[in-house]
Amino acid sequence: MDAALIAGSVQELVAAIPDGALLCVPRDGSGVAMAATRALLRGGVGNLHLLAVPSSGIQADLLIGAGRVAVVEAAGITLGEYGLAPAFNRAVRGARVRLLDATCPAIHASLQAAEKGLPFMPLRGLIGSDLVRHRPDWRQIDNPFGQDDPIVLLPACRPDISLFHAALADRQGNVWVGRDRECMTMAHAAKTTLVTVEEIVEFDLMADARYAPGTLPGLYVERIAVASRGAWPLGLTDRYPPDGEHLRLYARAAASEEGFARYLEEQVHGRRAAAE
Amino acid sequence: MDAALIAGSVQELVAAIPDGALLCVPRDGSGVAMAATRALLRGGVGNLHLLAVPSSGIQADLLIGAGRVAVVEAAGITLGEYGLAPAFNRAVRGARVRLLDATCPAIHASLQAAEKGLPFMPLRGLIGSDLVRHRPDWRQIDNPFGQDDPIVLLPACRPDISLFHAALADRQGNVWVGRDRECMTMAHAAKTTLVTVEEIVEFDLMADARYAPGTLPGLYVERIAVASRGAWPLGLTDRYPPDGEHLRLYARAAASEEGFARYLEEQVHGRRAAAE
Amino acid sequence: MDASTEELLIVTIARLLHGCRHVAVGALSPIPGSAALLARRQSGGRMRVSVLGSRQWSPWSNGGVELFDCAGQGRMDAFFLSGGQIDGQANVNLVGVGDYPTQQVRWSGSFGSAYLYFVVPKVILFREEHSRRTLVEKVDFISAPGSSPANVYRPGGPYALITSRCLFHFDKHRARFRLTSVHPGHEVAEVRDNTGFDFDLPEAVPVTAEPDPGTLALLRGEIAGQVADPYPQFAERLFGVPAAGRAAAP
Amino acid sequence: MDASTEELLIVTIARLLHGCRHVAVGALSPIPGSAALLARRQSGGRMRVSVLGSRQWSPWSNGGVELFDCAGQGRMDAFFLSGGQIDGQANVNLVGVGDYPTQQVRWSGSFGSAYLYFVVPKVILFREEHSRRTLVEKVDFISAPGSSPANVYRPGGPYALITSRCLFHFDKHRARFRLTSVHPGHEVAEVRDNTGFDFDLPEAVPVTAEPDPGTLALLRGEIAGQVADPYPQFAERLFGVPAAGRAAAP
Repeated sequence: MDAALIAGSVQELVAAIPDGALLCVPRDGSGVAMAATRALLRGGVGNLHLLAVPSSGIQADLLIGAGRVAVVEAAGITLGEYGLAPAFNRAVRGARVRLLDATCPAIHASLQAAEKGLPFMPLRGLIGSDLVRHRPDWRQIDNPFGQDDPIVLLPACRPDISLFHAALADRQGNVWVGRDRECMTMAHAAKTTLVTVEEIVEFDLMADARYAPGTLPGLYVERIAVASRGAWPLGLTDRYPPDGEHLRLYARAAASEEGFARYLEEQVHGRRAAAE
Repeated sequence: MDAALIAGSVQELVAAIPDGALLCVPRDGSGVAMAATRALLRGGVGNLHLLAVPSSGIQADLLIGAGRVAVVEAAGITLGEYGLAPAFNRAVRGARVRLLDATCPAIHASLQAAEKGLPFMPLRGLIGSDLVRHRPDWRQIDNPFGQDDPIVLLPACRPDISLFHAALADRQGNVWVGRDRECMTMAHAAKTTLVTVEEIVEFDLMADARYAPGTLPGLYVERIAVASRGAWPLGLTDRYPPDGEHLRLYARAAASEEGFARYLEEQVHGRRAAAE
Repeated sequence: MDASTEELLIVTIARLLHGCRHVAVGALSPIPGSAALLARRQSGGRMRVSVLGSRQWSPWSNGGVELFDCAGQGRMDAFFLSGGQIDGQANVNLVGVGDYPTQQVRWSGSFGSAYLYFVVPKVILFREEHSRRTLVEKVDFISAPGSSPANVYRPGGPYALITSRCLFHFDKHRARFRLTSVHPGHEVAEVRDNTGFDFDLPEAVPVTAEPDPGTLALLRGEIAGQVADPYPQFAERLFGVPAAGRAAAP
Repeated sequence: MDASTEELLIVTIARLLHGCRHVAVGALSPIPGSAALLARRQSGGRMRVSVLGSRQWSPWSNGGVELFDCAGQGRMDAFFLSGGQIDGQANVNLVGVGDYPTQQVRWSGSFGSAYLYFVVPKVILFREEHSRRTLVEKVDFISAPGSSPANVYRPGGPYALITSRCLFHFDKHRARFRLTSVHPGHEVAEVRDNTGFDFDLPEAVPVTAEPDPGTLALLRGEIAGQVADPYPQFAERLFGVPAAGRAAAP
């Protein structure tokens, strides 16, 4: 195994994300790499095509508000119980991001097509939705096994980078994602997968009957960095809940451009940068 | 939860399998329900369409040799290191089974189509193989996202019954399949799923962070029966290895019609029936 | 009136779920969620309830795609959708107001609606705010259409629409809503004034049945305790169930 | 000759795998498996080796489909196929002899060949028995074709064919085999006599290089120990590695 598999810092990990990358991230609570997102914001990367699987919250809102995102591909961008995503909504009004609005299973299907090396996957539903009108990359055909039975085909989507946070990794690069299985699909589909983890364990996750079923094999993992509570202020499945107070604070701050800028300064740069 | 979820015996469990069923079973070592197969042979069921995911060994050979199978759909039927499948080969020579020869990923794709409620799934490869010539249910189209790019579409396959063996189940009907994840796909795709397990645990498998990722939710499970060492003489992942001596004994016996009949009498009916 | 508006809605929705084997509800939908848990109890526990995002009530182990696969398999009988706008053809809009894409009011996005609305047999539209702002003649963006041409694969679709004022059922063949009942204290004329679309109605419109005392007691007792797991704040506010402490720091 | 035939084959195959990042081998393929483990060691551990069905050498956690998905993603550089029959166009037959379906000689079936032969860049055909029975002019059933029309998606295909007598490489453009070398002790004429298909060859056919003493020592020492996990009987027979006891009873 490559000696450089485990990066010295989260900052070093995210340095592999180039300008203009198609960056794929999971939904809130299922392994969002927030420490890595802050590291990304401290760097200069921009012009990202952000693909949320299938939705995103504060992670997308921060990246969009900071002007790092050119294209947003998602089934939803929202802070959930803390309200709409203020920076995203401002960017939409200002036409500062290109929207690829989708529906959850379409995003899963496009990634699964890439996971299988297929050019496309079919999906039921969709027909008559305005989503289809605005997605010329989706095609409608007549189901060859039916009669006069239209069905939509979605092109494979192969992310440049899949980025997520998980509980455990071992020194072979295996990553335990547990129930957050979409992270496995994201890694299978992507060209490069970068992962932050709560901790590195000293046993082989794939050799353990109980861990193996929830483990992404190291085969798909480019690089790992340790980030304790790396999903904060979001939660991590089976480890810790979201920090509701902080998310409420963010929602209030991001309601204005000035508040958003202040949040960035205080929570991403400044003393937070030193601490992470 | 239904009080009848846990059947009183393996015999009672397999009584739910009707004549002519499309019966879906996993590959050797990944949860083959051998005790249930012996129970099936002690009953009168016949005319089965046996779908192996994607291959089968002694299980298919026994059912075919006993004349219970009308159609064999598989990527391979073999005893592996113990040689070719003698009863299957005799049935092929005698034209006593209809063959639906396939390739492994085609079987996975057809099940995944059913798992997704799709009419079909595409698959690369295949073109120019004689498999395609003998499978008029497969279609070739021109990839709508390419140019002059032929690709094969496989119709969804929805088994009447998926039958497999696993290590653990709980009283909610959740079944821990661990690494044998094809059993999960088989259950998602099937109309009815019947499972034998080594043991019933008294905790909720889905509530345990370590078991949940390898657990098939009870939502997909019709009925369960306990069968200790229920995969014997095959092995069960992470529990026990195959019984090579017995498999060698079977391979030798099944080499002749008479030897096969004697094996059935001794190992399925007779004293074995009393013991199981 | 003994029951609160929320309780009336919960009990009315529970009635719509009768006979379902499996009902799924969103993580941010406490009233439909409470209704599903009540209906489950009324079914003697035979009904399965899945609450998206809840640990205890979430039966998934195959990632985010499993909910959609499960619905596509026909294993989900009922689901709830809402909409920033809902129109008279039951089209729902979860995207925003104005000309797409540069909308001046932008909502979250369509989430799973453009799929689940097609494959779940009983989709119940739930929107408490009943006004000409929410119930419009024509939505600005169709996240998911209320009806489809006959040749489109569509085992699912809209079944009913429930608001703080009334209950509609959707007539698939006419592709129009029909007023079923108005909630106690509300009037047909008021419903018409506050609805942006035209709808059908019977000659005499009944009043939505109020919860009987037994059902209300069940809801406030046993069900309230169950509701507290996926919807702690709601259970505290509506039923006075104390919320468990939740703390997190980096 | 110091090296056994098996050792010669292992070292020769290992040479073919040079530069691969990930090589997968079947559970019943001890010679290719040993070659992959040797090549991995020669790469300084950078090469990944997956042995299907082995616990220690199997990197999968997504069921039986993952191997094929992984190959489809382009993450598998080399794989091995055999065949009851292999013909001069590199078509392989894993199904049987005679008219399908009622074949008088029936083998296991095509397994993954009809897919992996298309997507794995370096497919190495390995068949020890080199006779007119195994290397035929035209296979009776094409499990997987050796070449495809230009418009067929095919990043993968046959790279070489190795037998107990010689090594061929496959010329994609001519869709024919070309004799690369004959193993020590074998002759070109003998190869021709025992091959059912026509093939190309250079003016002077070299002899397959024998393993150097260092490689042979590595194989018999460190690698033999690794081989014993997936292939215990083979390791015991070829290298004298004692097999661990394996017992099972119902």
